[in-house]
Amino acid sequence: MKLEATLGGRSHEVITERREGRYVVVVDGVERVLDVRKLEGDFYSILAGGRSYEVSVERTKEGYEVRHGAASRLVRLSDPTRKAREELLSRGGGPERVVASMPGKVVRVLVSPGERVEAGQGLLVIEAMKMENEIAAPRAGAVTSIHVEAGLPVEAGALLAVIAPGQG
Amino acid sequence: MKLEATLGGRSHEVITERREGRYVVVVDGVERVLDVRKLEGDFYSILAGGRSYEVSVERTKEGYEVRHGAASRLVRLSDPTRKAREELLSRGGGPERVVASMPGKVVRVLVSPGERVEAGQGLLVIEAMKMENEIAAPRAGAVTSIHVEAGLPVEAGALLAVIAPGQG
Amino acid sequence: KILVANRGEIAVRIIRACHEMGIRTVAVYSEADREALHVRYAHEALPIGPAPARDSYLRIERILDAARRSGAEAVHPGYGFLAENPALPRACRDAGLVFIGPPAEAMEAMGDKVRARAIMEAAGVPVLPGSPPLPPDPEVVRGWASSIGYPVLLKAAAGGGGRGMRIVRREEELPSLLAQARGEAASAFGNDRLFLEKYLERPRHIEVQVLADGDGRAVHLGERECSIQRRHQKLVEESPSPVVDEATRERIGEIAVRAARAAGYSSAGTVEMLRDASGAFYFMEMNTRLQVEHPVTEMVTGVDLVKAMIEIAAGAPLQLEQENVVLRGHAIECRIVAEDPARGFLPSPGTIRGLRVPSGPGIRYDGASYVGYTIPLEYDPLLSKVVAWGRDRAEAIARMARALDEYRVDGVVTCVPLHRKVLAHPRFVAGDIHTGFLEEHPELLEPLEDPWLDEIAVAAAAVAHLRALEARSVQGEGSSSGGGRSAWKWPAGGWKR
Amino acid sequence: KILVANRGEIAVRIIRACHEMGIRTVAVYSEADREALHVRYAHEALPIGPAPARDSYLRIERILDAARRSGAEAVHPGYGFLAENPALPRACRDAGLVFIGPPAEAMEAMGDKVRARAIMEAAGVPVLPGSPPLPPDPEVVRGWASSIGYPVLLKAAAGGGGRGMRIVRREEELPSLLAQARGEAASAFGNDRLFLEKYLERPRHIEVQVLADGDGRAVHLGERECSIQRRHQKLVEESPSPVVDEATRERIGEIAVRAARAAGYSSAGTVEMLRDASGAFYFMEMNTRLQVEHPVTEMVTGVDLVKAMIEIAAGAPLQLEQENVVLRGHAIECRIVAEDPARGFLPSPGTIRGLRVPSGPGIRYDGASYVGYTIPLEYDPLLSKVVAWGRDRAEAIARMARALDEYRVDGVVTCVPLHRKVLAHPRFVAGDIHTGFLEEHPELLEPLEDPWLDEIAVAAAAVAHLRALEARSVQGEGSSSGGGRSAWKWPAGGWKR
Repeated sequence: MKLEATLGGRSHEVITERREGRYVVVVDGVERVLDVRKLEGDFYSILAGGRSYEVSVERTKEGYEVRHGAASRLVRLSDPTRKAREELLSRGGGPERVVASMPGKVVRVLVSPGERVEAGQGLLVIEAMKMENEIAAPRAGAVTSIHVEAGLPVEAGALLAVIAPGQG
Repeated sequence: MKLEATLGGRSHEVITERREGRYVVVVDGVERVLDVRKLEGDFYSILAGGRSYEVSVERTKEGYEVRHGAASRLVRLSDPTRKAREELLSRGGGPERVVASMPGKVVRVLVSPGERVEAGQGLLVIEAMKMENEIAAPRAGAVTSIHVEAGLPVEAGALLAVIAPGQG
Repeated sequence: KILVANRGEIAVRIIRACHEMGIRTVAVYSEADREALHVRYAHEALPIGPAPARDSYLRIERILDAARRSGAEAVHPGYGFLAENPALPRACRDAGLVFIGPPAEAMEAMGDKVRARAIMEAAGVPVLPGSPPLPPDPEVVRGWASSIGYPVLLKAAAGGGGRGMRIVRREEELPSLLAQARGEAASAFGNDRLFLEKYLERPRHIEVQVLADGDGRAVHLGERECSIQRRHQKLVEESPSPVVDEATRERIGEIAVRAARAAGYSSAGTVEMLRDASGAFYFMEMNTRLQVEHPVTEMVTGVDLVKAMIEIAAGAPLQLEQENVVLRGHAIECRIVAEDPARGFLPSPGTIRGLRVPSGPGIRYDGASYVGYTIPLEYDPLLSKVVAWGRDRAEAIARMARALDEYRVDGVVTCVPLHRKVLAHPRFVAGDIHTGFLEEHPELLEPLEDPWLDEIAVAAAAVAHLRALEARSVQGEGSSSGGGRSAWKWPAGGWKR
Repeated sequence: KILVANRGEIAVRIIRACHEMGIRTVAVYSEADREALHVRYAHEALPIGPAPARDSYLRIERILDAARRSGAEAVHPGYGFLAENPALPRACRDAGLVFIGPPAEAMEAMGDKVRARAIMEAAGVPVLPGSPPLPPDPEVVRGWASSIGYPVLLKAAAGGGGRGMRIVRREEELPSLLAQARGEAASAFGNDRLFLEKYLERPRHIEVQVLADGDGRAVHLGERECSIQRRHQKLVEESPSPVVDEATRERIGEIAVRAARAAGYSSAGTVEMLRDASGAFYFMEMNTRLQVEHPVTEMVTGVDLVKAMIEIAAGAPLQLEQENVVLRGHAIECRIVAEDPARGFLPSPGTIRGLRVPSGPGIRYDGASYVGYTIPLEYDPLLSKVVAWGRDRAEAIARMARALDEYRVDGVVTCVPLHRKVLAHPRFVAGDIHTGFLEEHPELLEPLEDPWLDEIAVAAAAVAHLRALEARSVQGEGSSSGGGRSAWKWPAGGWKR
């Protein structure tokens, strides 16, 4: 199987194949033979050329979160043809949707629709786990719409506000 | 559901029923309402009348092994009618089958078929986990048959020998 | 029999102390905590209301009702919730229950940060320049701020733990920060009274643990340095402090004992101080409760502070003499919170899908999680505390780093990588830290470097992906052949589970 | 870079020390250990052969080959396997590798229990009456046994750890016990040479930890009492011993240091002694390796023995001065083995289905298990070591009891209930123990009393049974409706997972 992997903004070509109980993985042309064991939870024990890697791999919405010790990396895998299509869609400076990254309760809304905001300016305050968290504008622009009200709960991923890009 | 429970040689009548998200358990006529949560592994959290019990329940071949802290109890549950039938079968002093309680390797066989043995006398030696373990006769009698050979591995539960009862 | 009026790791820690003393325990739980570990570990457990703390853990009458129903003789409040609310010890007294903590009067005096300052000043304890409680009039507030001189710190009179606290560097910021601080103080403590204090630049937070029995016996148990903070919440604590020598320890210890006596204190308490760059110490506040970071003191002194609190509450005179308090080695605690440092410490609630806790030489782990546990949204995001002891600070740091590499929590994002980076930072290693350390080193929030991970991450993800596809295809085959085993052959040796 | 020539908890423990020191690690593994924790924790891992130890962990040439291939500079043998085989340090020397342990000569001298006795006698260390190595002729053996006087102890000259050891109380028992001991010695050590020693009735096993650097610097780190044994295998160890006061500690410590010097020792070693009822101490043997029970010494002295061994092997002079060795508090270790005490300590291999390790104040856990791990049949059944520290023995016992109540291993039978009973036994609590303690108190093998469990066990089993039936019926419905969700409605609130 041939895929494109993105890690920290860089792309790699990766070919994976199973051979005699092991995995042969070719990353950017370099081949490695891996002895892989899936263990408890998300853990894998991988031996490759005498090296031992205990990693955990979690599939998240964004991709594969690979952890080793206290460190982690997000690896996105995609079919190169499908990726080209997606890139086309996401390119360009359309309106920015601000979504809740955690469930919580809206404590205050700090801006109104139509208002101009700077990048980093507070849009609203969400309380979760006893902490108030200010949600800041990801870019400068005009607030197109606000989708929540103070006092009401929000789910993770809920749309909070939309900001149309602008030069400030 | 009505069952007979055996715990440490004593029998109890137990009636279990689910009612409004809880369990109503009547043991020997005493009713208790249990708030039961099944948690990780074999763990259950049971609240009953203000008391909190963290137990784990494991179904084994012999019955339900219930653990609390470092202690454990084996509870056998049976349908009273079926149990009566089984008791009938096991009653009386038939030949005793000696089975391996663990996998291992037979190191030595100490007796021969036809030989008289005392209760506690060594029948054979099995090595497991670097320790030699002598398997003793569970009762006095005559060795009817030996089913293993020195040098060969045995599985847990494998029949090792049969001893016919006798007055010694 | 002791009722533990708390939840999470601290409830578990108190229950452990009780069980070691042969004392029966009663847990209380909100509707969000039926499956919490403290409920599982206690001998008894009683519900006290809905998930929001104000409807359960902050309701004194429900706590007392649970104590009555269970026949508990004493109440331990832990930290947070009602731990510094003098109404609880009062209500306990009225109900004939022993409160495991200081007398209501001492709590009240120290809980009012303004009164506390006055008492300490009178007792000859050095305090920072500050204001009386602030009236609503913003002009008066502005006046106080100018007379103290910017930067100033807005603090909740009833507070602690960084909530309701704001640094004001310029007069323009004062109105909005004042409003924020008032709002947070009101929601956190039910009291929006604030006061101002001189804000020290790059101070070190150093606090002294005291134990007093209320009959005149009082000792200190050395200091803890808690300068690694984010938003005034401590993240890393250690004992001893790298800048406190034996003579300084005696001096600030003596100040702390004097402060405890001035407050009419009994039980375990902590005198928090700030140390400026010149080495001068200023009283900040006295926390009239067990601290989150008490384990580092326990590991270097060998004293179990929770047991000491219980013994004192039971009327036993303090056995510990000052000369028998000897600090041995060095202990560091990392607070592991379910927050994502890379995204502004965004809370990351969720369900623990996998958990491997650190262990081995020199490691203490205090937590309340288990696989399948869902971290409730309503409470503090503290997941666990990892504490490492070493013969010296370098060994404690090395052990902590090793322990954090072993620690694994799957399902929620934690600040473990941040801790790992702090431990490796040359200034931290040199002991050159202050309360603004994290803000001053934003690179600590970036992903942790790991050459091993870089070389394997892509391959590991690719293999996991291939396996997921294979598993799907096997399942597909399985169901089409009627739920039986699939015809797919796993290669020998490669797939043991 | 260090190669760890071992497996299980001790390999993990050594790897941890290396990582704390910033040293890269190489694990070796047999075919049964591909998924073992030490393989996961090490930086590198190399296979060394089939599951039986004689084909892998006991094969010096394979260990050295792995060292060569990985570029390791030193080898740590752990305990067991090759740890006391002088051929390993010799082979390391020839291969230009550093051996982390004593010189081959010291190992050889002490490994031959007969020579060791002679060296110690010459150095003025008190020894028990005994015999030279026994010839095959049973008449000669009988003669030696009579001249020493029954009871006598048959011991393997090459041995340790209780294997190849038998107590002979009457002359009639001699032939069969001799055969058993020879057989066990041959299979365990590849050497069936035995000797006889006077068997003391109800002695205490007390051993002294020493550290020596081979350049004349040698210190002792206090004693460990290891009198709770079954079949000469230690089960519970503690430091200090309840019967050793400061003066005795100095005296036996001095004997141990003298013994180490007489042996030309360097690295960590242990001088095992027996103490009879009169309080006299006799040299038993010197173990030229790290002991299983080394953590109790680490917890009371604060010294990391594995790191000390590595530093000494690297040629660093011993920094520790005798006056800086101060025992603080009390530590107890319980060895948790996968054996069923109620069934004659029958090995209970299997797969760990559930695991909750003990933690919290004063608890150290050294283990190598995880959920899904299958304990191989081929090796030692030691699952983990739980160590508890307390300010005094009573607190250490209370903490250990609390920790064992929290510890849960599902899937295999362990000796945890036995430990729990030992800790609660009035004679153990009084410190009144000896090596025959377990045999003398067979009631310790009976199930642990627990009034709480008695009142809930039947109900818990009945509920589990009902749930299992319900789950089955739900599954049944599910499959009949085509693999979709069943129509069965879980009652609200009762079923969160």
